[in-house]
Amino acid sequence: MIDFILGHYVYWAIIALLIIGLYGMIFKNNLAKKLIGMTIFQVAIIMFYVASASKWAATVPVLDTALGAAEAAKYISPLQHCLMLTAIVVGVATSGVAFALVISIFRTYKTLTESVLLERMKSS
Amino acid sequence: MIINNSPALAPLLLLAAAISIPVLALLSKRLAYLTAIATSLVATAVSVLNLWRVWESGPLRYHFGGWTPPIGIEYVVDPLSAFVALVVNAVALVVLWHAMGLADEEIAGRAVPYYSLVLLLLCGANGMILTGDLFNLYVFLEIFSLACYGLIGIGEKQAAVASFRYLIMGTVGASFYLLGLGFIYIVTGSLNMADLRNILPLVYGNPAITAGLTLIVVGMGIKMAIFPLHGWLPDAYTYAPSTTSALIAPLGTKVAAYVIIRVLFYVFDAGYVSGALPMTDFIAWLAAIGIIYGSVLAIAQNEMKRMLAYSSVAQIGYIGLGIGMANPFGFIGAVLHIVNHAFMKGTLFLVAANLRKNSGHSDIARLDAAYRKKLPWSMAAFTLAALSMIGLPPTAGFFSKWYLALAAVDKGNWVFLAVILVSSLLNAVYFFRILERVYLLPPPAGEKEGEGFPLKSKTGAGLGLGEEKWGLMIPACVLSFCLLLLGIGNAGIVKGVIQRIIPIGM
Amino acid sequence: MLKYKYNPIILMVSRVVSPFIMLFALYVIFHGHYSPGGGFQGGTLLAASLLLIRLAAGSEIAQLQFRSVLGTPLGSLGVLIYFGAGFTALLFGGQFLNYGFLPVAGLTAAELRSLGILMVEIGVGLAVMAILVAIYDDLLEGYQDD
Amino acid sequence: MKAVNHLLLIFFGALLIYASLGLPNRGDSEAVMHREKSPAGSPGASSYYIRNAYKDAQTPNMVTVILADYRGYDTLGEETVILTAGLICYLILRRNGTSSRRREETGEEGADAQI
Repeated sequence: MIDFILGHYVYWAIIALLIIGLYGMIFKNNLAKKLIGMTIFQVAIIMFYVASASKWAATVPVLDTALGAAEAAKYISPLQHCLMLTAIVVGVATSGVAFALVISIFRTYKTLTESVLLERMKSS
Repeated sequence: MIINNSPALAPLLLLAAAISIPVLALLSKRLAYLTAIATSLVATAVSVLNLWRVWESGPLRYHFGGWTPPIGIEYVVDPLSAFVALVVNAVALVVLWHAMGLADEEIAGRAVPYYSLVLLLLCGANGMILTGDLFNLYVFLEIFSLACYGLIGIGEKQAAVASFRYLIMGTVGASFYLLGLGFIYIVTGSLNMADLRNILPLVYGNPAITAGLTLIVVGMGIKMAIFPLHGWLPDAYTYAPSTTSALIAPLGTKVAAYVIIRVLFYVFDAGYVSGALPMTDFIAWLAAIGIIYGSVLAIAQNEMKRMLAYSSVAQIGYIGLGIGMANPFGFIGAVLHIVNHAFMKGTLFLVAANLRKNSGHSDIARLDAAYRKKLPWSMAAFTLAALSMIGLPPTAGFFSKWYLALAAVDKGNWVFLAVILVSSLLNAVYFFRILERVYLLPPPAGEKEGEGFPLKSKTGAGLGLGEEKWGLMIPACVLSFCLLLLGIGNAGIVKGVIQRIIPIGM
Repeated sequence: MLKYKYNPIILMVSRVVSPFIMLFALYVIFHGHYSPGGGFQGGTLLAASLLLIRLAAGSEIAQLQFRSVLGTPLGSLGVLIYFGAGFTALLFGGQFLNYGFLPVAGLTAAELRSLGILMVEIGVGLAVMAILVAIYDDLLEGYQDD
Repeated sequence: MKAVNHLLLIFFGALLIYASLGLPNRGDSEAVMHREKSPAGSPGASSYYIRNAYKDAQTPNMVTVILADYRGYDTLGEETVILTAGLICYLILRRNGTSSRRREETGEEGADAQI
């Protein structure tokens, strides 16, 4: 039971982070705070992949001649790290577009709180 | 060289053109549109070549970088993906052709980034349809979604808010997909669809697999705007500029529906998905509620684009129903409805764009017989598309509803059969309401023929009085004529393409 | 509104530090083969050095360092370099992105691939730098108007 | 509506906890994804990369090899994602294509052209 907990407590921590991110996106009234929730959600998924890639007593996936022949047990799995470079870049791109939209909204409606925004949208 | 690289050629050409537009634009702004329409034409030709090659010699596999699948990424072109890619490129080509006549004011000053984004959107759609690797699908899903957020965001005043809501829900959907894929990768160790197909049956009992599948289906469900997850769709399609809504409405949700079909029936097998884990029944019941919900709300709308958006939610329900019933007829109905709805929604949104361009508004309450004289050909295209949405025999819409009804009978579920019939009735209500106004309601008394229109539409260049340039009218007629062709040639499509790819174990 | 306040200390320090960040960024891009690094990390560092001057000296003066109108075209150029590397492999008979078919004489297949990876890293670094600075300029541009 | 959202959040958390029970212990190198052969006999991707990255591309940093060579098409897609974000910011925030600085530079005459 102990090594089950030792092997899984990181996943539960990441699940908590995911729930916090989703909470921020759904319940926060301010658009900018929704973005913060979205970023937390994306970073939590990146952490999830990177956490799953690690192995006990294995080093960074850069070939080190001192370690001798390249065996799978000596290096952590490099595939997740490469996938997460893509996910980080997607997160940056989405945040950039989201901030462009937030500025465009603020320019037309002068507010970022959703309730006030919906009224102004209906009235105009 | 062209022939054996043809599977990868469509997305790459679109990407090459999208990159070169900002550089070419330094020469002249006009080049942006010309490059866009030329590349879309070439992409359609390449997808025709792909379909012909698949017809001749069975599925094609294309390994990027020369690496075999579990190591590298591969493109798989089988009859389903070749056919859907051809439909997507053809509809996009006609909408782009229509965009020349429209020349929206929203796009006037910013043609260069606009048409570059349109090409990136098509590159994302083609990449998602053709890919055989689940993570590569996520990357192209993001290109497609980002282009959608950008193209919607420049419309009317409220467009930025609608695009922001679409962005938040879309990113949640894509992140769910990535999370689900993470669970599946940790348990199976492979990202390639064909490879996963062999590994998954050995690990079906694992809770991570069921949760991963649920997350992927919910994530793509948000992109597909199936009933409870469709919150973003009505605002996004209504406030977007006319060309964008005419481009995204036929493509956006259909590509996500294709991905769900691909994951549910080709990565996981149909037996597991509908048997041990009642995923497809859950989708079917949600879709049935969505059909009724969408149709009822479409009746309640006054603005045409918002009505078409809600009718899109209902039509997506048909595709969800076809997927949910998980039997051969349901599969044929779903794939056929993806094709039919792409053409139907394309025509309807092009006519709505003509209405907005010609008379400045598209409110149903202000339509009357004068509009039939103003836009005779557009209204004819609208009527044909409306008949196809309702499902009258010669048009294509009838056949997909026919196969869905057969699937409901085959499954023995009378509730779904009732839902299909009742919703056809509801479709008839909200379309005849418009047709009756346009064809029967005499214009208000004080107004002489063609006197009440804003000055700019008096140029009468088209056939009818005040009908704008040919460029607006012909694309709508071409798309609606395709509906007739699809209806008549339906047996060929079903036997030739869809019959060959019914998933095993259905 | 974001009024630019002139501050000699910040200006002096950033003008001294920025070139060294750029140097380190180039090291990260080109050393991506042997140590953790590569196109993305290097490109972001390059963008950071440019943004440092934009923040410290205000965007009018920072035009001398990197004209903001260059943003999108340079980004397209970066992606074009990456696409070109893959397309030349296609033209010389291999599949797309198959660096084994690059037309460079005298190298074994593995060294050709290493060369292909280097070309790709340069394209990625250039594109990331140009686009991040372009996004910063547009966000500033959008906010300045009202 | 708030209650439904709370319920959704709790259901999402429960689904993830249930899923994490099925995952192998983090860090043991005998987990399915680290093995040389996948359960169905096809070569396991990540162990292939570790063993063959240097042999295939003369580059010690395996992540860069995967990024640019094995899964190079992913990175090209990623590049396109950045380019899309750049074009969108240009599209949404630039008023009809000319930046205000250019308007000031072109002085009065430029402003007339705008109106």
